[in-house]
Amino acid sequence: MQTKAKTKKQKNHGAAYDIWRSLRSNKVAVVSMVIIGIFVLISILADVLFDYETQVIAQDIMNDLQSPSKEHWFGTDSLGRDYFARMLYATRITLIISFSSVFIATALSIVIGGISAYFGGIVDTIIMRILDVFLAVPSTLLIICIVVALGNETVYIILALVVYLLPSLVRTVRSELMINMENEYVEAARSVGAGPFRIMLIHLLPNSFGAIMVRCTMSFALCILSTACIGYLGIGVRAPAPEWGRMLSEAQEYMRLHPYLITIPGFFIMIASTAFNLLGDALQDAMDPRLRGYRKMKKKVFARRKK
Amino acid sequence: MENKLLELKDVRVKYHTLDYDVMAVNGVSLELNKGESLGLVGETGAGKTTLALSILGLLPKGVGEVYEGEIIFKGEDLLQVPEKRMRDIRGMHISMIFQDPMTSLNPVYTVGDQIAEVLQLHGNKHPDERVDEILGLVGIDPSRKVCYPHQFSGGMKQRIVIAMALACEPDLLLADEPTTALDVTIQAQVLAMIDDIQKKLGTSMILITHDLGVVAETCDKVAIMYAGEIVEYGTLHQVFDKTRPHHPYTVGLFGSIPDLSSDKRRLEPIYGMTPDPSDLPEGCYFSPRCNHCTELCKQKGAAIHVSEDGHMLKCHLFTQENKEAAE
Amino acid sequence: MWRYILKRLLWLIPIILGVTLLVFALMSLKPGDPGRVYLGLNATQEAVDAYNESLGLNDPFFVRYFNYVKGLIKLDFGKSWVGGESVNDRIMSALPQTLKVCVYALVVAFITGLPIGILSAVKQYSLADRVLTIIAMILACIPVFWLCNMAAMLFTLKLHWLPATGLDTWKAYIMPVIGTAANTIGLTVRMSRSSMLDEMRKDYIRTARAKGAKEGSVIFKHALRNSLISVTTTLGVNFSILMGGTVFVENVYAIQGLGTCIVRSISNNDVPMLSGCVIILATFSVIVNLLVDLLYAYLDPRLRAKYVGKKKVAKARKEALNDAN
Amino acid sequence: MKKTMLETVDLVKYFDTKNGIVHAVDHVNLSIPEGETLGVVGESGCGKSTLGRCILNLIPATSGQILFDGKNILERGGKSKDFRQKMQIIFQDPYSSLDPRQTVFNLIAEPLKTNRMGTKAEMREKVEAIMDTVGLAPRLATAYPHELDGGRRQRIGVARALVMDPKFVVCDEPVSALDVSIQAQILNLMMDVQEERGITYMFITHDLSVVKHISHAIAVMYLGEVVELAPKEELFAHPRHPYTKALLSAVPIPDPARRTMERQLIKGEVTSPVDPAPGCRFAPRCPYATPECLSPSLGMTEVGPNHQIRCCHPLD
Repeated sequence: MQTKAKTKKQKNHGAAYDIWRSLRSNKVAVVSMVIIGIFVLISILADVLFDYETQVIAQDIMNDLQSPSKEHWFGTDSLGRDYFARMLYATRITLIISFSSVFIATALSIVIGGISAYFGGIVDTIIMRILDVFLAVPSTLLIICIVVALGNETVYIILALVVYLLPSLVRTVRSELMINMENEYVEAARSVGAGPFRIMLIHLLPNSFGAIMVRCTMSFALCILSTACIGYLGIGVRAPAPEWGRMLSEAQEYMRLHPYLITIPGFFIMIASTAFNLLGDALQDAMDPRLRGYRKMKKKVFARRKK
Repeated sequence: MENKLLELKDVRVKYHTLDYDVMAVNGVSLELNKGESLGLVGETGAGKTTLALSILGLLPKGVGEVYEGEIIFKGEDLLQVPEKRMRDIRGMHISMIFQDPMTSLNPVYTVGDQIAEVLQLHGNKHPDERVDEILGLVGIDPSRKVCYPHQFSGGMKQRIVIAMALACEPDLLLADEPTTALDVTIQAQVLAMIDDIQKKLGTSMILITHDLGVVAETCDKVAIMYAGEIVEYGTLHQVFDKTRPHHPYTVGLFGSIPDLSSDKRRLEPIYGMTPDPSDLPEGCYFSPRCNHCTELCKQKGAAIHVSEDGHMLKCHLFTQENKEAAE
Repeated sequence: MWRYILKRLLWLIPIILGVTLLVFALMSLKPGDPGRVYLGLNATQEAVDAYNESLGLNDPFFVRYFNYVKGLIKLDFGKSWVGGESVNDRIMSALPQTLKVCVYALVVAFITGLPIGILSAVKQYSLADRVLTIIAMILACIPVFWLCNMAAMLFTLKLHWLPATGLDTWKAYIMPVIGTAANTIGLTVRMSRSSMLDEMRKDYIRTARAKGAKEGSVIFKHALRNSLISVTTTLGVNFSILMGGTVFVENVYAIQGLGTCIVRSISNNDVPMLSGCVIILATFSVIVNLLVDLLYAYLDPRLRAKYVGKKKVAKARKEALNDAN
Repeated sequence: MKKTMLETVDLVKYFDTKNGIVHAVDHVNLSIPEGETLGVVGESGCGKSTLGRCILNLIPATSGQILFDGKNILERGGKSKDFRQKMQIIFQDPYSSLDPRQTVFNLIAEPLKTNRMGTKAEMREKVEAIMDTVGLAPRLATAYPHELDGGRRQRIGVARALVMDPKFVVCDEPVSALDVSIQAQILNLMMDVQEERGITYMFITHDLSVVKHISHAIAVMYLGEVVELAPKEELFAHPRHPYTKALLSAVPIPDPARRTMERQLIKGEVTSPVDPAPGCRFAPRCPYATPECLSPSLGMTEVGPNHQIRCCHPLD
């Protein structure tokens, strides 16, 4: 008992280490991190395993709609392309689109949210009212409108996702900053003459970082779902590039005889977005000091209840 | 002793957390007679609130646990009674006032409903009259019973909380820092009111506080708590009498408060800080901070020393063992 | 209270104007040649130009926007570029189907989601809680179109229990309503669980226990009422999500609602139809959000309390919380 | 006669809110001689914290003058780093006033860093010296605040205020959040530092016993106004304002012998500082109030050497 307490006192790690420790002890978090890791690995290795020109987009009508076999693990689609290869490449495309959108949206939201929170007053009001308009349009419809208007280049899809993510991310950043601004340490920094930039960069952002990361992780899930949605409507990533939503909608015709053709991409979409959301959840728990270590406590509680 | 209302025998409580157990209360024995009020004094983390929650059986489930001892209330061991009986006791025979009046009322019910609830729970089918009566007693216009908590100031809310606690005329009132969140003038009003009602109803009270002044104003008996133990226990006059021998911690506490009536320029604080209850020192828990610390103190905790007039001290300065060791 | 309602009602106007401007601006970015679409490939260029001119497409942007809004005030959404059909008629016939499905789905989501969330919170740390929270998360993440397809495959193609299309019998409603509600059920479970847990940690719960209240009464009388208030605030956001979901559900089950209309106008490049449908759905979402806010004000006795200074922070926190779900 | 370190002349701070104008600080005239401590006491909402923040220009004052060493700091827009360096503040809450993401060293060095004072080595030296002064072990330099207890955290707060070698420090309830034994340690520390460095304090608190202990003169505030200003001994021996009297008699004294003494309780609670009625603001609760108390011409009157009150019925 005493040695434990001593080790506790010896470490001077920052909050990041505590969060990592908490995540590691959380089974759900570990599983979702592993799943995300596999998806990332898949998208990196896609090139090594299959050749894009010949195996992913080249049509082979002779071998259409084959059932899963050793040669084609997930069978082939209506144009005779290997479904497994297409799934792997689709993973890569989805992840690239999601990552770029989340990255851009987060960077922008920190700037906009920061301006809004720090200056307050009329600037804040104007920014918030504009965001209200964007939030008023149901999100799916907003993305549809943007992609329909601009066309389905990958850049425009990313733009649409950024516009979709931005309002809620800005609100998160703003509210986090405002909550932290209530803390006396901000006033303490001002009392020694720190300017707005120093306060923002040294004090407010690092303290809000955790909550922003949680929203970022969850935004990944939203991006994956939305990319699939517009793909399903046929206005997503351009054919012949493989994309989960589009593959699913193309397979609809054949679902009576080849149900796996729609089952597989749907399953991928679901697993990917669930994994990101669960990780976001776990991250949030890990950052909540009230819940820190609740996993172990729970075990103890169980042990006692059984008694 | 028929007069005895509550008796704690060697109560020990611990909390289970991530890596270690927090020893919150380490062997507390107390007696309280009818109509008496006891001041439980100690600093943050001394285990005062935990002790009160254990008496009511309200420790967080699965986390906090009374692992030893007895809590005998009117001849019943509260640690053994079934939950249903415990519910009857809560609010009816023992009630509690919490520290923060801002959060201890439910924001979506009127205060009248909340006071009526405790009466209804304990068998009063038509509580309206009693609600008016009790509100009058705590100095709030009964017509305001239809208001919601947010419409009252902090002092008023604490009065309402007190009204709720006293509605069923309980035998024992546990008041956990009832005035700490209030301003001095309001604190004086609320304390005077508690004193007044307590006399009218003949309620016993355990007043938990860190303020020796509040104790001096309201209590008959005083217990000083340190690291989950009662280190000194006696009547108000015994504990506050500077000419008597005291526990070094009590001396330190009195030395730490700037006194309105004296002109000392320097305070005589206790150095160091209260021990981490998950990592208590060997021997006497106060030994690392004590000026009179001996080898014996570092090895084992002191036995209880009771003087002829019932003044209890838990310190080696007064035990036989220490005297023998010195010789 | 009345002043508050009036203020909120007036606030609808700029929001709806903003939404129309947003949609209109986006649509005017779209390269399109309605004359060619309407008149076919064989028509002469002059005829096409004349047709476009008659639609006012060559006017400057703000003139066109002004005309469009003028039409909207008279509840006239213009004419479809495909077939020249009045957008109004189309929307009027499609709207009831969509609204019916959405409202039923909202009801279903709350009736199922709330009790599950509360159960999960009350039994925190139990096996049931863990399983339920993960199921809720999966439900919240499931792609609607996939779920609908899978359901159709199972219940229509394999089991022949439910009709595949339309909304003609009560049985036909089952799959579309549940499909639309699926995400929202997941979100509601999560929301009601977390708000319930929040409330259970508060001091007044301890007060209620100290009064001698039964555990059931502590949960249902004290905690539930407070957490219901915060769950109410998510009704609006959820309705908006439901409306987005109908696009896919209607498409799969061939329901002649606004969703189908939107999908068709995307493939037809039918700008007025698409704008009309989006604006109508957005307007409904704004109105439902307004109603939810009013309901919230009615339920929470604290709303009229003036938290000087802290109010803005509290509001920002509430909004961010809403978005997170 | 010592020279005056800080003086406020008709200092006013009003907050415009939806409900009306909050008179947080209303025509406050105070002066603090060099090396002494002025205690400011009052209940919550009396504007004492706002007063402290106004003096440091953390909140811009509505009107009035703040003379620091004879110069009006408001005239220069208060942006001048000179004043910032010579005037510091210690905050109440040792938990929220320290940025949880910074190490103890960074927290104490922050004033030096923001003002670009000296090289890294000089900074290190200064920080180490000040940590020694306030009694923080050098090994704690790399610790994070959440690893420390309240007493040590508040020592960081003191160190941060002292590292710039200030002449004047506003202490905003620096010991209210601490346990009594720790509170005494911090109070002793602050008094030692004052003796060594000749710092002038403005000590804001609600705790009368603490203020008596540390101050030379005391100002009692009620709803934004100073109602009584007197040297410490004078104020406690002969309070002349009914509010001061009530405040003093409300403090529980840890002496059972005094218990039987009749207490003078005042009725009611502090009224709202929003658009207060003219005249004496304490009148609604005052046992001596008469109609003339509501005349708007009430000002501070001299009732003894250095003893001023704002009342038309001074007590004997």
